[in-house]
Amino acid sequence: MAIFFQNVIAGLETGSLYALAALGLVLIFRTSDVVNFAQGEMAMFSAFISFTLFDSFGFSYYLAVLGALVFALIFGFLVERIFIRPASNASLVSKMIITLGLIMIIGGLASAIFGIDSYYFRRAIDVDNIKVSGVVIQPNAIFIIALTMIITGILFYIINKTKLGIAIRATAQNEITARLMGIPVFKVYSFAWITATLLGALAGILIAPTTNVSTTMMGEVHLKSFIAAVLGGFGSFYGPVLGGLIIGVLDNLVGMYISLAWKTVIVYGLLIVILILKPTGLFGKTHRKKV
Amino acid sequence: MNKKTTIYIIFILIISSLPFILGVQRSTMTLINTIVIYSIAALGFNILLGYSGQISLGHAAFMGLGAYISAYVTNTLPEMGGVEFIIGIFLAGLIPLVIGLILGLIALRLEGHYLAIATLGFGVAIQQVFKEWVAFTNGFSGMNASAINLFGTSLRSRESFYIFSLIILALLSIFSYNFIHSKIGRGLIAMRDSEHAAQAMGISIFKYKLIAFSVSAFYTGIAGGLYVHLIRFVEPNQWGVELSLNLLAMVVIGGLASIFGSILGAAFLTAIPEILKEIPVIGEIRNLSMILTGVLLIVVIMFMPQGIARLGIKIKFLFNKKTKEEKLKEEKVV
Amino acid sequence: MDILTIKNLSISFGGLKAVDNLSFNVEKNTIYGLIGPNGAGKTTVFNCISRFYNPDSGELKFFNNKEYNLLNYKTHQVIDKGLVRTFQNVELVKTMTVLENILIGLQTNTKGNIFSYGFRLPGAIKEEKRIRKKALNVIRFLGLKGKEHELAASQPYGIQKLIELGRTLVSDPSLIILDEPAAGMNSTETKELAKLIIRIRDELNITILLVEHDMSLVMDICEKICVINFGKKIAEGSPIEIQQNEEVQKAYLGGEIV
Amino acid sequence: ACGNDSSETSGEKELAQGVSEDNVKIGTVAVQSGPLSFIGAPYVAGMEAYFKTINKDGGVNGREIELLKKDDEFKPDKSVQAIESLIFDEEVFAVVGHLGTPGVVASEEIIKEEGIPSVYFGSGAASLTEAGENFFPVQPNYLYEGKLMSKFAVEEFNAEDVVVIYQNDDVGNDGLEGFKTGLDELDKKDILKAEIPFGASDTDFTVPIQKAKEQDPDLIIIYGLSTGAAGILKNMENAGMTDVDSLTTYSNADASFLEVAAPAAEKAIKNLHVMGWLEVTEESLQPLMDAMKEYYPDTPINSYTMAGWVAGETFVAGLKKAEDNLSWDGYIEAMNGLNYTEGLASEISYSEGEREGVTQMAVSEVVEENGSYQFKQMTDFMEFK
Amino acid sequence: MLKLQNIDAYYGFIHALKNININIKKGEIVTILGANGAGKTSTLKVISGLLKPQKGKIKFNNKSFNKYTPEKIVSEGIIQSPEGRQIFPELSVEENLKAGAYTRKDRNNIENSLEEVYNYFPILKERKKQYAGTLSGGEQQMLAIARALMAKPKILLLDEPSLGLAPIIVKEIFQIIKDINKEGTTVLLVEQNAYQALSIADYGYILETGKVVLEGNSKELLVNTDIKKAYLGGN
Ligand SMILES: Nc1ncnc2c1ncn2[C@@H]1O[C@H](COP(=O)(O)OP(=O)(O)OP(=O)(O)O)[C@@H](O)[C@H]1O
Ligand SMILES: Nc1ncnc2c1ncn2[C@@H]1O[C@H](COP(=O)(O)OP(=O)(O)OP(=O)(O)O)[C@@H](O)[C@H]1O
Ligand SMILES: [Mg+2]
Ligand SMILES: [Mg+2]
Repeated sequence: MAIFFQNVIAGLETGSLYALAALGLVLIFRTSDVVNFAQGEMAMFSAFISFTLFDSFGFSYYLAVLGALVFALIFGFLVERIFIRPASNASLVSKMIITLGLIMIIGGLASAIFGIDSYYFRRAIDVDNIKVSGVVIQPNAIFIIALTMIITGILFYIINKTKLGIAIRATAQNEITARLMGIPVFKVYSFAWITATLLGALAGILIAPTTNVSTTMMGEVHLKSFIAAVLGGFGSFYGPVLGGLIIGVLDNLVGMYISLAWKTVIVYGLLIVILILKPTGLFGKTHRKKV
Repeated sequence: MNKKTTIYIIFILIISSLPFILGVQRSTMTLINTIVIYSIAALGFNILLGYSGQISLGHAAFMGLGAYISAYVTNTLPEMGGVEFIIGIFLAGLIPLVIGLILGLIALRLEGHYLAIATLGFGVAIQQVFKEWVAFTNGFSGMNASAINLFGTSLRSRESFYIFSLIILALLSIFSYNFIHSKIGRGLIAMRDSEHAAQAMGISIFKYKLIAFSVSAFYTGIAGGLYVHLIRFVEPNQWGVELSLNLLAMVVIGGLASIFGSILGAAFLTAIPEILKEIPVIGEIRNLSMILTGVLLIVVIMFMPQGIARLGIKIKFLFNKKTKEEKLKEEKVV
Repeated sequence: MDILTIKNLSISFGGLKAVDNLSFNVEKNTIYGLIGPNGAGKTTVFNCISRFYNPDSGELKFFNNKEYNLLNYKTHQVIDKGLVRTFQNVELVKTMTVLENILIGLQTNTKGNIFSYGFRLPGAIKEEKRIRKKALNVIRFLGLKGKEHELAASQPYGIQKLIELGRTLVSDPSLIILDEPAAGMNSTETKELAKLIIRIRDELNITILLVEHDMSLVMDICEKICVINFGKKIAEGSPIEIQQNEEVQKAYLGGEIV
Repeated sequence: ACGNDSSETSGEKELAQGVSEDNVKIGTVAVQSGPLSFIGAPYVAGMEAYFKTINKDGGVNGREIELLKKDDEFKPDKSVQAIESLIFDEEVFAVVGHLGTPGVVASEEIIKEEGIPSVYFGSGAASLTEAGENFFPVQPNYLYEGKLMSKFAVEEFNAEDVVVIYQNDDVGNDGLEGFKTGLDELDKKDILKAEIPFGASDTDFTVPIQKAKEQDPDLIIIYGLSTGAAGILKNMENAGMTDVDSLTTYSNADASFLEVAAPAAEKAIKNLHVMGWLEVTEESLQPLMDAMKEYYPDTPINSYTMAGWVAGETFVAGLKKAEDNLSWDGYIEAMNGLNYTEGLASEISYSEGEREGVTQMAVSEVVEENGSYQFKQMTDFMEFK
Repeated sequence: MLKLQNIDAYYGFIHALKNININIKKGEIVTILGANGAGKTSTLKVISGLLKPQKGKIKFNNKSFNKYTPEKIVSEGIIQSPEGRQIFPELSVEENLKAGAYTRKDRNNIENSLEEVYNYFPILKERKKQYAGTLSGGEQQMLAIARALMAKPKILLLDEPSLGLAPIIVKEIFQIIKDINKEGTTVLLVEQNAYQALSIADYGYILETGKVVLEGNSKELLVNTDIKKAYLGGN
């Protein structure tokens, strides 16, 4: 049983990071209809910033994180302004290609600026582990899980209960009409991209102790965050979060009790099966389309 | 044969003989061959995305599958005077076609982003199968394959391979052109633009999604089958998300719902990074070629949102106002 | 003789009964009107008939040489039984020309598969020629000649509605169901439409079932009208009868007689 | 591609393609851009730093070495193109340090056909040892290393319960395979208690560690590259598996690995051991350090850099020995008698039909010196016999 | 109050509006009539800033609107209920209405306004939690009008508000237009239902293929024989 719980807790921890990244993805593709393939790359860049501030500029950890978040804020804003907005009339797939281009640009710049080495980056909460009846609990993991819950809660509130939330959802459904209602859609886009980049940066900084800071650090998190978003269903904003947690835990349980080598096939197979049964994700609402 | 067809044929003949006239080097010939191969894959992908409006981010799996199948068949069948290649390339198309049907069934229930990610998951899972199913794929170590052997004639030289693969590309292009401009193509396009109208008019979404996925899987599989006899080696890492996204980029950059666009897009994405690497200063600085490729992608999308293939139509329009409708039509695509 | 019979049709969404135990019959070669307040369930009835929705209960029978239980068919199978519809919000294939859009209506009447077309077998070429001719005939019938190679989406709303109508005509149906064909037309255009609908019935022998809020059209051309409210039938009869029905007045017409 | 024939027909002085009186043009193919450039970039830098050092001292027998670099992005098709370009367009004398198993295997056929010398492969592909006379593999392949690991496991660690945690790709699979073959030959099959795969890009190593812990092993073999191996160590630390010996592959035998792995695995790292085929002492590394500092101060110095350096050393050793007989046959002949011991590797030697490359390896352990960790050689260099 | 001066507008190569002059006085109901494709919707798009004219001026209280974005124009007090309804399908009915009130400063009165529009359209109140996309065509049309009303605009632009509505509701709509006009809202009304539109309007414009071909007092237009022939179905 201890082993089981150990795996579940670890799964929740990584799952939380998938969830953060997935939230960012969802925010962007719900508002500006962009599948942001560059989300992982952007997160990696921000993580490098915080590491550089910490390691080369001697900032304290929390100050370095703060610095990276400020950077992410500007970064998200600029990416939307420079690359996405001019193409706002382009088709869905064209926008996908823009983010593909961004992967090359940001990834290329990152290794040109930060080099190609990997670096260890400390955990947010660096205190000793607690042991509860055979289960090792890392305070850092608890911190990550809690942080994710809080952020989800805040976003959930904003999206569902505020005027900004209505603006975001209206923009997502019909940009032109949203403008006709006086909704400043470009501010909504900026908000979405900034928030998403912040979330990505957080995910990057928090995963760094496991994957190290390197140009390839976000690959897996990024991929899983897509899966999480779709598994949970991005009709709601808690769907992707639950999706992330499920993926994190499922990965471990399948690995532990079924097969490590075939884990990927099993988990992805399961995803497809779930989607066939529930085409808008586990927590997505299905409603009959009106003709 | 009308004037347009004649022009096309002459055009194709010129393009196909260009490498010989210019006397390009062997490595360039290899590059051109990969362009032809990716053109076939992109063409298949365009039938799916451009004409049918269905997205897949797992199509690399079909190309890989085609490659493995052809390699496996030609390796395991005893020397049969070239028959094993025919069987191999045939199965390289056929088996992906069948698996494409499965993907089509999945697509029946899903749309948009959900379909995109489900197919991405499908692609990752198949790639994992390539890695683990050692008996068929030889796992991570990869598998060698022989050069094309057509009834005793070995197409070892890059030039003969070029002619052969170009013929296949031409045949597949003509085939697609024909069926796109028929009932089948209209059905696909109707499904893409208005599923409701399509259904009301008797178009079975079930049937047409299956057609779209299986035909495109077939093309992509054939491309994989050719690939493995050109490079003569196949290993699992190539057939991942990156390649699937590249196929997507080829089709969008070249021009959605455009056969010629598929070829242009394949050429763009395959050749540009290589060309950039050869430019002295750019080649020296690490990743600069990659960064510039990314910039170029974005520039193309911003200034030619309908793809490179549509550029010609725009230019034509400047000279000839009569094609207004045509232009309008092109602009509305997707 | 009836061409369509609807018996005890019901469907609900969540708690809402959109169609409630509704029955009516459409006689062959008539123009039958289905009217009712907004949200009464008219489009939903159409969606059930054309099999976009699955009713919770009830019978849907269609007679065209043979009796068809519509519930046994899927959406795309309805058209080749001889029953076809238009949409309340015009649904054309935006990227296609007028001609191509009309050809879509011939989809199930066309022989050949991907191979015969891909290889341009003689049969396929012949077939393509045949259907083009047929489509051009319809274009002529609608007075759209000259526009066949223009893009459907760039046509004004009224023309788009005609194209949609043409798409249904070309499939040689025996019953067409029209959802608000006159919406967005001014009275002159509506009059043209009325003439056209009558011609379709008289010249092509096609029965018409129609939903419409424009009373000038409905009262003009319908032989029989069924009024529903909250998914239930509240009246059925000739235009005169309907106009004089008090309940209909109150719920729908608002005292107005056109 | 005619260098071959011409040298046969006319006398010794006939030079192969790519060689002139004062210059030898060679080429290398390695990933330089994209996510895997962390392997290729330091590798090529190490190689080039070596050639620059040689050139600064006047080259080899009066000839400067000119290195052409091609980026194949670790993809076999681009690798084939690059190799063709080097051989047929650029007409290089030899291919040195071709990196990446997919590319190496895909272009094996071309190299074989042309007969061009190809020295050093950044690849663990075992087939290279039998590819032909013009192939000169150097670094031990993972199969062999795995085999040798079993010998160390039995003889040095006296292990009775071994768990192999391996990266589920060609690296880890070959290593595991070799380890099992070795055990088989040593008749110690039963000491291997579990084979546990992990993904190269995994973000959570809890499951492999839990599985390992269940076996209560006395030796854990960590067969995987830097990031994964570091992740495993960190998770061992978390799970309290801090007093088990661990042994990892030579790919991790550098200080930069320790820098990444140590901070979150301070206890576990102390029991870490690593295989090594290079004599990594401060003294032996000095020339490399100096050269890197001069030419590539920003590039990390790790096992990839050292590998590149050795690739350079090996090629130049042959070049020196061949003297002016710079036809392909001349070079191959010279290499066939090579027994090079001055470089980073303990001994590189070839003879006709013998293409094993380096077979001598040693185990190093981690030592701590006021907060910083280093590897220190702990056993002699040994072969699997 | 609102002036369009010599407006020329294009969709790509299609010349949709040709030298349009329209003047709307405060407190009036002005109607624009015309056949399909005449340019009525395009005129409204120009006012709302969705279609930028190539030539000409748009002035609101002597302020130039030419450079304003659509959202800015809304916050100046001009809102429209667009053609084709364009409701937000995956927002609930009530959220759609709140989106209409986005630019309102007096947040406290929004609840009151909600009650007001629910009074106009009781069916919407019944459906307030339903996704707007699942409403019937007519219900959606009511929602679109109600949503625009929620903005409490200075000028209300209505593009074919009676489209798809039952006769009884059509009547109500025209009554509502009169009511809010009385309360001080200026209305610009595009209609196919020419007779009804002219009956409540003060002034009317007739468009034909992008040009204003006739304008005048609605009383005069109502009796104009050409118009009778073309739009009122009379002879
Ligand atoms: N898919 C659905 N989900 C939920 N409710 C629905 C759905 N489709 C229709 N409804 C509801 O059912 C009722 C009937 O809708 P329907 O579209 O049939 O009305 P209608 O009679 O065509 O009205 P109109 O004249 O306004 O077009 C409406 O109140 C609508 O809100
Ligand atoms: N998005 C567009 N792209 C191209 N042409 C357009 C577009 N929108 C409108 N048009 C054209 O502009 C002209 C004017 O159209 P507009 O929509 O303003 O007419 P309307 O008077 O509102 O007609 P309706 O009564 O059909 O609503 C028409 O010829 C139409 O085809
Ligand atoms: Mg309706
Ligand atoms: Mg209009």
